[in-house]
Amino acid sequence: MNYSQPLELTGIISTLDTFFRNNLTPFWATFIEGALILIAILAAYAIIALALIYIERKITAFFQSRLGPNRLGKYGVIQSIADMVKILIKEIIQINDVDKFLFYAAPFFVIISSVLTFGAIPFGMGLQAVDFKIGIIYVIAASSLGVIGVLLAGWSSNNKYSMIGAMRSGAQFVSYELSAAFSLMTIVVLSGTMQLSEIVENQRYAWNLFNGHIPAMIAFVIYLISGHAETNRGPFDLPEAEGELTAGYHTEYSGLQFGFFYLAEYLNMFIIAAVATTVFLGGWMPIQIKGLDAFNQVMWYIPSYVWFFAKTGVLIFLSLWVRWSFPRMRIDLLLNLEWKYLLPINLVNILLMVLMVLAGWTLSDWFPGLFAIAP
Amino acid sequence: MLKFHFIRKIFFILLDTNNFKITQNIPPSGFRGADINNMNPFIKYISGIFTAVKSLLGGMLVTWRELWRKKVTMQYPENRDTLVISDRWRSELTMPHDENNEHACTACGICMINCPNGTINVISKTIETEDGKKKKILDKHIWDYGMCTFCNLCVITCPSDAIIFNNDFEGAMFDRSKLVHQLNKPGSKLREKKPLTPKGEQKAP
Amino acid sequence: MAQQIIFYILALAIAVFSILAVTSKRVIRSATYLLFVLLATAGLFLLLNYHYLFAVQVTVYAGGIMVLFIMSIFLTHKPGDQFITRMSWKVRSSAFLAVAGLVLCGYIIVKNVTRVYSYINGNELQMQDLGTTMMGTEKYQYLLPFEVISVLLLACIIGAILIARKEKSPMNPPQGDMD
Amino acid sequence: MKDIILKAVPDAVIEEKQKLTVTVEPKQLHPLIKALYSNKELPFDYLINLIGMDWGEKLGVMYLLSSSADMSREVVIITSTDDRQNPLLYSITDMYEAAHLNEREVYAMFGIRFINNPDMRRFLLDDDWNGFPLRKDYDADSRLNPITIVNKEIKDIAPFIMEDADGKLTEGTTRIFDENDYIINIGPQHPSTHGVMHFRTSLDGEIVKKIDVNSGYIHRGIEKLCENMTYPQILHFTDRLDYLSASINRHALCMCIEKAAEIEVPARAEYIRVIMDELNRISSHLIAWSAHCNDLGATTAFIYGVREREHVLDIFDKTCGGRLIVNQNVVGGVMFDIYPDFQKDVKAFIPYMREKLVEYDDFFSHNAIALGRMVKIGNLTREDAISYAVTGPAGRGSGWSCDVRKHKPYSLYDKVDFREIIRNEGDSYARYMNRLDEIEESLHIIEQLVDNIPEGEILAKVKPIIRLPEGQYFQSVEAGKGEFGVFIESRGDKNPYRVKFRSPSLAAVSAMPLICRDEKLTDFIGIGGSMDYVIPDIDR
Repeated sequence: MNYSQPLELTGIISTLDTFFRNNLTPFWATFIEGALILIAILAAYAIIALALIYIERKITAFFQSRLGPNRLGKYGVIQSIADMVKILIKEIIQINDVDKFLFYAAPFFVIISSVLTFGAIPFGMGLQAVDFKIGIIYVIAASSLGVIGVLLAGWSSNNKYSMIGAMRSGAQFVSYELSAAFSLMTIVVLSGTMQLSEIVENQRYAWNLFNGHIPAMIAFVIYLISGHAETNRGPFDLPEAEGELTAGYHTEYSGLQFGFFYLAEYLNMFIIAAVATTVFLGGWMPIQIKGLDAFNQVMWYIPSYVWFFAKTGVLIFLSLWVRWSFPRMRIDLLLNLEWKYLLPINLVNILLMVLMVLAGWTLSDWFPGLFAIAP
Repeated sequence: MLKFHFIRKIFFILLDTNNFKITQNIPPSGFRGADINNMNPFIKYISGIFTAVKSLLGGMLVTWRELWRKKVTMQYPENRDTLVISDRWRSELTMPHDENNEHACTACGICMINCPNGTINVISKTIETEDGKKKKILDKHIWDYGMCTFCNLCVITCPSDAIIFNNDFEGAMFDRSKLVHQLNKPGSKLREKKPLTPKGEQKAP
Repeated sequence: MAQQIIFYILALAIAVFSILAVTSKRVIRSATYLLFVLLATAGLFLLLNYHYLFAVQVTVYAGGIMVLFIMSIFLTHKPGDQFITRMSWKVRSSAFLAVAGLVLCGYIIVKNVTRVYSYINGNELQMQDLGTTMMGTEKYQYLLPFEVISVLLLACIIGAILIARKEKSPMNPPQGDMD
Repeated sequence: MKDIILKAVPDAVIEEKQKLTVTVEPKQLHPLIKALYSNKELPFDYLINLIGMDWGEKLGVMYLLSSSADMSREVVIITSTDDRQNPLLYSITDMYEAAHLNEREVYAMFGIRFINNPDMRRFLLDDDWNGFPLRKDYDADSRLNPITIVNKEIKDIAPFIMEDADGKLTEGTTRIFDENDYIINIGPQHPSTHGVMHFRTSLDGEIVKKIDVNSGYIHRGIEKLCENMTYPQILHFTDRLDYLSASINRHALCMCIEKAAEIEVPARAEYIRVIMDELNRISSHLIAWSAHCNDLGATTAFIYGVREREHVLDIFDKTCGGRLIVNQNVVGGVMFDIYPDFQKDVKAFIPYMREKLVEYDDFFSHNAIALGRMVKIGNLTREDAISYAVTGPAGRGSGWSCDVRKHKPYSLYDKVDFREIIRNEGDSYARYMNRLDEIEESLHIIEQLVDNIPEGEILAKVKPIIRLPEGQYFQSVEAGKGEFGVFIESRGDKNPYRVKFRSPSLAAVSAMPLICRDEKLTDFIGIGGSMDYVIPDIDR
């Protein structure tokens, strides 16, 4: 791969790395690099969340025949920054009769779990903070922590609405985590690795979605549905169903603590889309066609992070589209969907994928000249 | 601490499949899916999925089309110039004065009597005219914007068509006392009798 | 050095939260402290580059077991209430058991300290190896135990459902067919 | 019918007034109503209205009964007691479920307690309210009932008076909820109670066990206010009852006064009234649809419905200068003539609305999630609908033909062609679909009328001061939510002696505990949306 990629950030990053390593002791070099990465991740986290909040409000408005925020700045672009400032300076209301320690700890669980997951996402070539061999299990593990925050928030608020919301959330999360994990595992079977960077690399000429065709597409749809359900959004927003529970588990939170839940909700939506992009849609890899070197080179001029955000953006749009088209589910319909539909289909699907891979029925097996990476 | 009794219950609901209503057995009237009553369970299961997905996609198509349509939001302060308020819109009670600062109110008080909730207060005073006769004329016509229910009774009962509702809808104030309007302008007086116009012309434009 | 600092932080966290977990009077808080202990342990695994163990620790213990714990604590009577331990023989016997466990662990660690050291300095485990070990049928491979455990778990799940359904039956007499 | 009455109660006084009126002693009330209720040919099983009365020395109750099969057959039954200190009458709650909340309201307003009613708390008023507001000797001194800023505990204890077989009265109390019940408040400040309604809901997990209806948070005492106002002044209150069917409500009151005062309404005014009524019904149903969808969690649908309603409101706005509070009907006709482009606007609206109805169908009516949330949820059988007096699209969703426009045609409804939409499922979905279909029927009615508006006056000659001849006057119309009724008792003054409005929403709310029992909490909200109640209509 010796195409020129003028806009990639890998050059800057490696320059920085060499500079630190040459001038500092290994300990301090690691320390400073770690700190920089942390700052970069947190900054990206906040900026993406703000952007998503703005985008969601705008797109929602367009779906609903409205204009959305349009007072602050051109087209209302600084609306969500103003909202952030408002949330930052808002009073954190002290509530009597709550378990103070758990009440204040709960938002951190939610936000930390989503930051941890966020760190593992490959945003572009060389833009990945954590790249474990077991990347996918790591993503599943880190995101599974969030539900504890929701449960504790609901319980410690000492509010009946919150409690019902938390219990719903617990049931919902535990169920849908299964489906999400299984559908990711389907792709692990296909690509033979759990490392996110390798999964992206393997999809150079054929996205997993197409390479694994039928089972991969089923897995993709199931992952989107269950990921959606895990983030408590869209038709699955039962834990905070404002219709009956006012705001569910975060009814009693105010100011920055509510802000944490709010940020985490949006970021989780992004994470689900980003993981789906990475695993199914080739991640940051530009569209490549084997043999068309000129075309490939043109594609490489578009930097990898643009590809990543574009693909993720499409999935986020899909998520918003679904959210604003459907009514809310009921808890038994929700569990029915998971246990009677998604999970059985998923189990059959994973078996199908295994058979397909063993029998060599993937696209790259059928047309190695077009799709396989190795000749 | 009763809630834990309840929470135990919630858990059993989640486990108890008897509670799960089977909602797709009987198609409701107007249901578009295939008749799923007389099928074997597996086909029923599969066709259930497809009917559901089809209906959901149909819903998404509607929102998709909406995405590209013209938006209906009116941007109020900006559209002041083009904003059309219907002629009959009742916002503020006024007493039209002509160029001589004369109005048509004879201070008869019928509007005050007819007002259902005492929004109007007609204060009259008695003066002596040039020819020595005592005459009741209008001193103050007070109307409380904050109390008015805009039932239009005062306007339709006014025998001399002295008051009408106008279109100035921007009546919000920071101070409640500013909502109490005096309708007659200072120094105004009763218009001399003119040839009568047919009654009701002003009321129903 | 960085590793050492992180190790000490994690070790301190484990120690402090372990003590808090057993001394806290509120069961729900104990569970939360236990969660911190488990997370810190996961951190230790991470420090050792045992990524798979780390992820499993977080998923299974923090994500799975703790959610189960918290949910089941919610289902118990008055989890927020402070409880008072009265029966001192229980305290004594648990203390004895704890000390016994400590001694046992200490003995094993001291006995095997060299072997542990070599594990720590060994190469990172390949996921493929792990997979083949778990699903293989040869010597030192675990397909049979794996399957046996899954059958056992299935039996447990079915049993749990049966027990849960029984709870309702006096109020809800069985209606027709149970599909 | 007289035979049945005389057979049950030989000394009943039967008069032919506007309606057949029967006066009986309190003791004989229950046997009489029982006889009417259980007669084979035409059972009088529909309690339209239960009106408390204060005739000066006597306190009493009027029952307006009708038959669910033929709603044009109506009978008024009057009973009264001399005892103003401790008035006791017999309850009819064993036959009519609708009587529960009505009798409690009569207790709050007149202090009449009903023997054998199992729950004799005051409805609409606090338990510690001093005085009975609708009595003529009520002391309205605000010091007697000061505004408190302290939270009041809601009492779960309901008093009752029971009569056993040998006529002995025993007073006692019952608990509404068990001590161990897990009760959550849905309302009064809640996003989906459609107003300031308060449902105390006891839950068994997610499942609703019992609902206790509390209302009165925005009670304005309109019926009391009416007693001190002239007839034209009363009119503007009706717009503020069920504000979504403002025009229809006002039509009812105007018709009631016109009938009593024998005023002939010009044909042009009738046409305008009916067109406005039907437009109002469309806007009411659109709001009901939108709010129902919103209750089910589909926010987008809410915006769509409100967007279409805006077109109706624009027509209202141009016609009579009001959008929600249309203020169009007056005694003897309408206040404003139509504007020049009225026909054009209405005719442009009809195809537009039809197109949108198809879109609603695609968007929501067949959505798998929505079906799961509505089909077979909130079942109301025909018998229950009649017993609870649930009319309107909700009653017709239970298979009860109860359209006042068909059964007791008023204005032009006997001249236009339209279908009465009836579904037999009785679930949320039937009610939901009924509303959408009724929008189509309303469009059809408007289509027939809008081109044929005759020329002429819009207002009959009406005396400046209207005095109704002495008597009792009833009028029912089909409002957006169901049968809206007006009752006026006149003593020949320019003020009415007593005014009572029949609220269709009260019936819908009273049925909520029945149809929500054993449903999930989530569906409770959805069922509320499908019943479509408007709280100011209840808190008159």
